[in-house]
Amino acid sequence: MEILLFGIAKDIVGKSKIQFAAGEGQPTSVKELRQTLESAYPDLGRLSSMAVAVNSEYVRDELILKPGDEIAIIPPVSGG
Amino acid sequence: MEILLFGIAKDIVGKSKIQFAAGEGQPTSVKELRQTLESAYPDLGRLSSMAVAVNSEYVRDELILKPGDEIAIIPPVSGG
Amino acid sequence: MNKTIIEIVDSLEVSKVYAELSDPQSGGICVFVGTVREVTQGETVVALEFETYRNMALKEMEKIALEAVEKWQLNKVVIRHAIGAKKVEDPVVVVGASAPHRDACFEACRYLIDTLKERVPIWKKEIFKNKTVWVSAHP
Amino acid sequence: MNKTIIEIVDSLEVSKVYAELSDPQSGGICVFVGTVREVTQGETVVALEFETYRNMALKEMEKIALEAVEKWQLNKVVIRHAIGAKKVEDPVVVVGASAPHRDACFEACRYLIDTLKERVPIWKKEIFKNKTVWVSAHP
Repeated sequence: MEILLFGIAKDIVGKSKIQFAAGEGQPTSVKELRQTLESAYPDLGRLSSMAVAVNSEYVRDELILKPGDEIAIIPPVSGG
Repeated sequence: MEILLFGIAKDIVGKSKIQFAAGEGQPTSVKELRQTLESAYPDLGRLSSMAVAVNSEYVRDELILKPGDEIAIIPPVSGG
Repeated sequence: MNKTIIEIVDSLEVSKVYAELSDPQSGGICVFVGTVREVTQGETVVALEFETYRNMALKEMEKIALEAVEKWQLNKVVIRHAIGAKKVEDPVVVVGASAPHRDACFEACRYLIDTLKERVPIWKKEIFKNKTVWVSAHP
Repeated sequence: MNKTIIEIVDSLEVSKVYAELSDPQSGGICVFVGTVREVTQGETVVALEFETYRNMALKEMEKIALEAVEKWQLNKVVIRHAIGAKKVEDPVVVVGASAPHRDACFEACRYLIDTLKERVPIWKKEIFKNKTVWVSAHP
């Protein structure tokens, strides 16, 4: 499982992707993914907001992650 | 005294200027000017509105006309 | 430096307005372009014809521009109107405002076109297949 | 015919937007251009740097454009955003809407830029003399 990172999330984590090996410890839902990331990188929890996108769509915490999903962390957007 | 006409006012009167000879019958105020024109050309009274400008500014009926003023009849504007 | 560009022209070149409104102190530029629409109230327009009382129109346009500059603290304003014969899709008027933030430039741009339509002595004649109409002339 | 033009580009050419929005059924075109402002919250900006999650950003921009087309019965919509390094006065985003009447194109244009700023995954880093800041990242 691969998580894409952008903007300040990329700076906090220090790279543009996080890999989770299959099996134990791999988050099964968006909610778990958030918890896993925020405990590994506490500065993510200090952002104004942090959304998650799966397959290029904003998703809710209840969503179950499937193999092959394109998952991305969306820190506060600031286009325009 | 010369009155400039535009748009539909020019079409109603049939020319782009009206001349009043100095002396009797020449209107002395904007109000008199309106009355003179509307009795000579009743279709002017059927417009949605008819403003008068003196020296390129909208003016009120009370204004007294002076020799040398540039006077214009402003039918409903429709720019844009 | 002059903040306003006011013009009455025979033919409107719209695309240059962005360069005219660009400003290092502006974060937002809003532009409105009025164009000739093919159908009005169900009838097909062949052409439009605009005429103006030029001195007074320029004076009113300048007043409107300065009112907007003052009210919204604009950096730049453009008001440019075309006169003469126009055909479908031709641009007829372009108004634009540039300001530090977008609220101001949107509100100002709206004010410019609304007030121009109320006050500036320009007259539009719609030419249909079988008649011509001076717009707004009658109740 | 496709009513929407959605793009993410390295360099924004603003002036062509008018031709893209022109339409015989439109009487009004409203365009907003966001540009880099020299001073933000009292500090002088040296440059901005934009990055995006491109696939998702294009998808969100298309959704926003289609929402606006449906809500205001627009004839044409353009949403075009630049990414990469931008300096003061550079255009960063252009949004525009073309509609039969001006109310619709003004409201739609405002919706396009406001909603883009809320939803589209594009991030702006402000580069000052002594620091860099990801805009809106922190409360």
